[in-house]
Amino acid sequence: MESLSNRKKVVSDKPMTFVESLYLPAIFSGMMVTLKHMFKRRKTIKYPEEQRVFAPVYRGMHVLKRDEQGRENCTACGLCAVACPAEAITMVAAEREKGEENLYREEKYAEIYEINMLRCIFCGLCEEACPKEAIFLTDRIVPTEYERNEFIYGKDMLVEKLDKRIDITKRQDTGKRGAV
Amino acid sequence: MMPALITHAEFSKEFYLFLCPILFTIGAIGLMIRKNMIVMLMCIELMLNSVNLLLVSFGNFFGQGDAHIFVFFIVVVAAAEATVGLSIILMAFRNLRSIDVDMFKKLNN
Amino acid sequence: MNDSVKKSLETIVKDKFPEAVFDYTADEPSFTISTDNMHSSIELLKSNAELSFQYLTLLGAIHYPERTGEELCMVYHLHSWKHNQRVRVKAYLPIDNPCIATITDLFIGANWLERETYDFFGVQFIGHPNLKRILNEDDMDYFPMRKEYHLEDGTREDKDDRFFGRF
Amino acid sequence: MKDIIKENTKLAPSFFDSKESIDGDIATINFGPSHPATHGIFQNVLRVDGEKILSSEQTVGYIHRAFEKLAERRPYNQITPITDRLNYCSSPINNMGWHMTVEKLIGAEIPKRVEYMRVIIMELARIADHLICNSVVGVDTGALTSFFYPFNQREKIYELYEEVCGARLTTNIGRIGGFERDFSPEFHAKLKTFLKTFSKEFEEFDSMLARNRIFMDRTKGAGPISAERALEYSFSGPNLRAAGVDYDIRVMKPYSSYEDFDFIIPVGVNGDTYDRFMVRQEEIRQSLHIINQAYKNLPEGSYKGDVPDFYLPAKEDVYNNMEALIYHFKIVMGETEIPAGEIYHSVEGGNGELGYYLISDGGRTPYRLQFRRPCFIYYQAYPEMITGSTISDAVLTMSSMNIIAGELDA
Amino acid sequence: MTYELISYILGGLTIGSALMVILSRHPIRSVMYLVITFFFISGHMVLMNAQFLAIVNVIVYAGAIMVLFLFVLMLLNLNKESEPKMSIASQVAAIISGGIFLLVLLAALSESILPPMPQQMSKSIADIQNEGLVQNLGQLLFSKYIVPFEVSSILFLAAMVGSVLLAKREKQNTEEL
Amino acid sequence: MDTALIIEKFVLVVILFLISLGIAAYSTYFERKLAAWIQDRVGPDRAGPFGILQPIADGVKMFLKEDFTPQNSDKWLFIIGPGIAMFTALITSAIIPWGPDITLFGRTMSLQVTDFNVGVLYIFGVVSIGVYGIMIGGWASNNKYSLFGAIRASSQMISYELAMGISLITIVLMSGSLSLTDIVNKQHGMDWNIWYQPISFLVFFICSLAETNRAPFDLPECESELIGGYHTEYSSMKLGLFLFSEYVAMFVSSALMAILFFGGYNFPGMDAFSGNLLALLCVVAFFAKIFFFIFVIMWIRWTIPRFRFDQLMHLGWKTLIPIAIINMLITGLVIAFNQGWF
Amino acid sequence: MGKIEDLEAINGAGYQLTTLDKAVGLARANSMWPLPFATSCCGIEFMATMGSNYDLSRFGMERMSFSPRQADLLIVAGTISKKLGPVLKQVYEQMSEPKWVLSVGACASSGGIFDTYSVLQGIDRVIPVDVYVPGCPPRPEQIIDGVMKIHELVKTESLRRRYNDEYKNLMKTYNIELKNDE
Repeated sequence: MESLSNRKKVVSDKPMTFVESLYLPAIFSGMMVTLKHMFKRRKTIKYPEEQRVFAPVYRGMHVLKRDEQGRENCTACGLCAVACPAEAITMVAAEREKGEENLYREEKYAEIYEINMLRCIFCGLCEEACPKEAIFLTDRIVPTEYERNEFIYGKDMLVEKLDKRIDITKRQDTGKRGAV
Repeated sequence: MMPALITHAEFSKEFYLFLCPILFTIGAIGLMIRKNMIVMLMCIELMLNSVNLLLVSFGNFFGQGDAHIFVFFIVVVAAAEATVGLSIILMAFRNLRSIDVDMFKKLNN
Repeated sequence: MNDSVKKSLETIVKDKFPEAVFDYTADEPSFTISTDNMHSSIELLKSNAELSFQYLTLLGAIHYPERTGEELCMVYHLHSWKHNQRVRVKAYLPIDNPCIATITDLFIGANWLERETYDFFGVQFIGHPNLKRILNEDDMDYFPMRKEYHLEDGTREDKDDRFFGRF
Repeated sequence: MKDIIKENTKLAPSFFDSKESIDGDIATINFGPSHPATHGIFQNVLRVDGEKILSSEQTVGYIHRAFEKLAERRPYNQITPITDRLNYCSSPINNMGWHMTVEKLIGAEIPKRVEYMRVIIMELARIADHLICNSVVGVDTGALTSFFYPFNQREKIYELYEEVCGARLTTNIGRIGGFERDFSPEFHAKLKTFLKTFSKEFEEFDSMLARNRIFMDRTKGAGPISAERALEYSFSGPNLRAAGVDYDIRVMKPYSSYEDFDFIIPVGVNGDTYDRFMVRQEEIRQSLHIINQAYKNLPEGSYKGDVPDFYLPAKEDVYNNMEALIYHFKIVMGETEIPAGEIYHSVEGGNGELGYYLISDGGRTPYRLQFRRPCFIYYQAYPEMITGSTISDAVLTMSSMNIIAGELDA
Repeated sequence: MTYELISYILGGLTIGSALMVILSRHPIRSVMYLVITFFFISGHMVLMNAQFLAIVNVIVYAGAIMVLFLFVLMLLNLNKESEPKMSIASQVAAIISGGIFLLVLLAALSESILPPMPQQMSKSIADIQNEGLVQNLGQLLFSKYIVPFEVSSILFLAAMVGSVLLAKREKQNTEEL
Repeated sequence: MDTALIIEKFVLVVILFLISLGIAAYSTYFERKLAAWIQDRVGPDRAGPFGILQPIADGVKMFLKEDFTPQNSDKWLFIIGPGIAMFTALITSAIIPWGPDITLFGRTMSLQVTDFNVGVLYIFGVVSIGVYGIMIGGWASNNKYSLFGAIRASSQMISYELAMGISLITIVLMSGSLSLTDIVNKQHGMDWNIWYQPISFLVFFICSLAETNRAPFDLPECESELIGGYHTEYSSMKLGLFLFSEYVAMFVSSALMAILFFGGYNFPGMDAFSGNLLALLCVVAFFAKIFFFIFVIMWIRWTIPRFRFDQLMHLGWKTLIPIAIINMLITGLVIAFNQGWF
Repeated sequence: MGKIEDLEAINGAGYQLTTLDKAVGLARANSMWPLPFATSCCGIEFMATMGSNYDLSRFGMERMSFSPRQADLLIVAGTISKKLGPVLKQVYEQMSEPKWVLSVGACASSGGIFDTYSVLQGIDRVIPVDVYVPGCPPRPEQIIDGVMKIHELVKTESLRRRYNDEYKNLMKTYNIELKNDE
């Protein structure tokens, strides 16, 4: 067949030379390569003891953010649930009562907010869909469990604790849309 | 050098005069009662081996190396015989799909 | 797109199959042809020296439930090495009797694609050497890609559709 | 329990079947579904005479996941994660192929910088894909170490993906209209080191196998296919090029500015395993060459195009600008204006021509989305390629064809 | 005395395993028992200081011939039931005739118990002890028996050619399959 | 026969047995570590310090694993298969001279279980029955993959035995004895056979790789094709015996290579020592050689691809045997010439 | 469903692990030979776990047992379709005791993104699962986490686990016969 692109180059027609046909030279050179590797630095990261540094934008376990005053950002608009290709997010919205202004930022809030971590594919579409900067994916990994129902993370697992704020500024900075 | 285990004085040739015929007979009976050609061939090997043993014992008793040489040649012949025999069986199996001796009657037709 | 190729394509096909309807609105030229002439038109496209659409890129079906009488649409994508040009050939089949001649005699590679189309849409390819389900289990009793069938597996327990009126 | 797995389903025979079925010289071997050589899950029932294969019968569909049906039920933005799982060895190519298809449908203008960025990511993905294929060929010939050296390089590519999108394998990288963010400084640093070190370590891997006589003897003549036959089977990608046809979408139908780059198309002669191996090795070098060019000439500009119907507005705008908020909602809910029409767009995937045949009726989801899955099309030639050769050859042919079960079974 | 005891025990085992050869229904088991029998016979040979022959016996019989048998049995892959049983009558007849044969053999061999003691022979005891050793065998083989030795190699060649010819499948046969 | 001799030999046998098993066990550990080093990894490091308890963990686990016997298999043969494999791997060590005589408790003891005067032939005998274990095990599993593995193993081992034997004839010609002790004693100091017979060594080395089923000749169990080959259906300690016997065989064949070509326990400058010190140093030198060969065999495994079955047969019959025969003829001619036959 | 034994229940019922149990558990935990039932994406990530950077061999797990008879740990990585379900079950049945199952990734554990007519919504419908690893695909760190969870399970399990009633009942719910019963 004639060339379609005029850019072709045959790469596999080099005949075997006599030296190559003796088996041993190639074997020795291969063995030298492996010998060299024997004295190289090990690449292994001994996981539980050493942790690999994740990229700041890594898409791991979710967090529901609170604002500076400690109020939950989420307004239960449901965009994240709609945007989720795995249909892993479930939420029930509730109206904010009087006296709860220090708990929830908007008038509506999510009474129940559940992510099925076993369904979740960590695509990050919920984070993008959120108009209130409430849900973020962090560089923490979701732990493994023995039971399947332990993976339905409610608000107790997802909302960041007031005393243990999760810093996602780095992720936001790197991932900020519009910042050319 | 390994010490000889049995010196002449201790050697009981009569024992081998009994043992070898018994082995030989077992081989012969096997040849008669089995129908699987491979097992039959194996019985022949057993018979040959009993003869070997007898020859070795006689050679040892009489101090004649020639007996050993005979055994050597018997082994050679047995090896050749086994190869040819097995290839015949293999071919018969290909054609008859069986290694039963009775199937060879088919060859008559 | 090269206009001369387009023109010669249209003349050659129209010459043999006057009923072919050409359409240039999409990204590639495409024409619709009757089911009976599908095989011969593809043969023409392949064997005609001027066109030489000798590479089967893709074939598949589309289900349009609202088009009564021609619910299923078979689409063949052919590629021409000579012109570096693709063409799309379509034929509409009724869903009650979705039969079309196989093109495995022209392109061996169509074999599995046709089996897949049968598997998904139930299109019967007449003359296909081995027309049985390929991706799904053999004893499946429906054709899942037709629009009326559900995507979801009924056994999923952890989903609650009440909240946002999922589709 | 019973309704999930039909009890009367004929058990797909696994490899634990007794030898009673051997009839004289001819044995039937179940090669799969769970066999180490089937990377992924599919089954071949081989009839063998000794080690020689007389015939082969394939069963596929063991991980059929209904991609096409799924795509009909998901909005355009949510299809990107699905394409990740087609050929999961090179998911960025799949992602970007899909983005380009949609961009073609809506006629979006994409800045040159985005295209170059895409080229860099796609070529990294191609390297990753070919590395895994060739390392597995090495493993199947018995050189176990040749699995680890390429995989270390792959790990570096994973890190690069991670810097861009935050995931390693199923990347969901980029968005319709561009990227979700610009290349970070860490990415630039890592890419520079990668470009510097990759070649040397790759040649080390190459030197262990490519001219080793044992490897050459094993792979030469294993699973050959002629160019004519390959074209009848609609082969594409490296497997077609190994048979000697220089059909490459990047050159034939350039997309994403591939016409700007200078690279050659490596081809083989006999279409056997060695040719496939060598073609992939050379393509890795060419991809590296392309990345170098693209990175050197990376234009300044925005990392996203002007695609208001799909690309979500910036978060600040959503806060401060009512219009942006409405758009945001519309995009997420999938209610933006999408033209009706049909598009076929193909990219040169890791395995060959990866095509997207998209029919839109203007609705929230595609009306029909068909994937041209190169694996699925060329895997049907497998029985023909292995008939008459030995079991070892069959294993090698399988791995050198790079059958990805996710792509095969859709 | 120890050696006699050992040889008696070995002899019993030999007969037992030889019986198992013909009694086991399954041919592969027969092969295994025969291999064991050969080992016992080699053991006897070692006891009689014929080490070379003992090892040759193991190498040739157990290591080559029986492997060949096993190989053929595996390739044919016969099921256990494939061998038809003989009628009881013919089995009994075979055993009786075998027994008579044994009696005849024993009678004939008992005549052969001759009393030529080694002292009457010209060789010393040390010589006799080394009779089975490889040096002496080599000397004999390459002097007195050089012609048979060479002829045996021709026999091997003939056997090899013959078996290859026999076992080779005809061309058209293969195409049929 | 004196009782002291029996006790002495018994103790020696037990020690050898333990050493063989110990070395085999730790070869598995070493192989894993070596593979890891070659592949830029760290290897087992969580079972005990540096993972040195790994072989013990493996052993305990295997002992307590469910012992599975497949249906319709020949139970008797299924059980004795691994037994034969282990047995044949172990008994070769009986005739290996581990060192010169030592004097302990006023007795001169030889560090060899027995000096068999047809030692080289004995090796062949053992090697030739070694194939039974794999064949029987593979056949009795009643599995096609096992059967394929068994057939591959047996034809491979039978074929390579020939070349191995012919390559050894040169050594026998040079030392004029079939006894391993004589062969070792001929190679005093640095006067090793390898200097005279490099080709023989190469052939022997390749053949012993094939006989022990090590890469690149590990076709009987090659994972990517036959899953586990002959031991596919084995679990528990029966599998353990199969895997273990491979390592024991590797140890023994390394010892044989050291004896036949690298002077056994001889080492340069050994004349400066005498008595028990000499014996000790000799044993150390011998084991150093053995470990070197074990290392090389493993190193090869983790570097090069394996052969295809027909290529393996071609290599054996069409390359190695002719080379070995030509080498043997040349050696014979040279020896005849040296002895003034011409 | 899922965990083979409830550890609390075993210990709470006055069943104490003996020293032997502990030693054996330790040995088993350090020598788990995995059977990778890798079907798709997670399989590639599992290969990455085996690779130099994560190195599963540190746990004594680098010897892949493709034969179920020899494997201790079934690692199901990737989508299991309904067509493949019986095969998976067969492989599980072929494994010899003691055996554990690690379900890697969203698809194997729950069907994940593929809530479709052809995909099994979690392999725990076919075989009992000990540990679930979330992620699509999980990072190698997560897979190692899962493996270490399995180790914990193994270390605290009694030698006689397959003879206790709970285990037998569990197997009965899956219609898996216990063979070689002593």
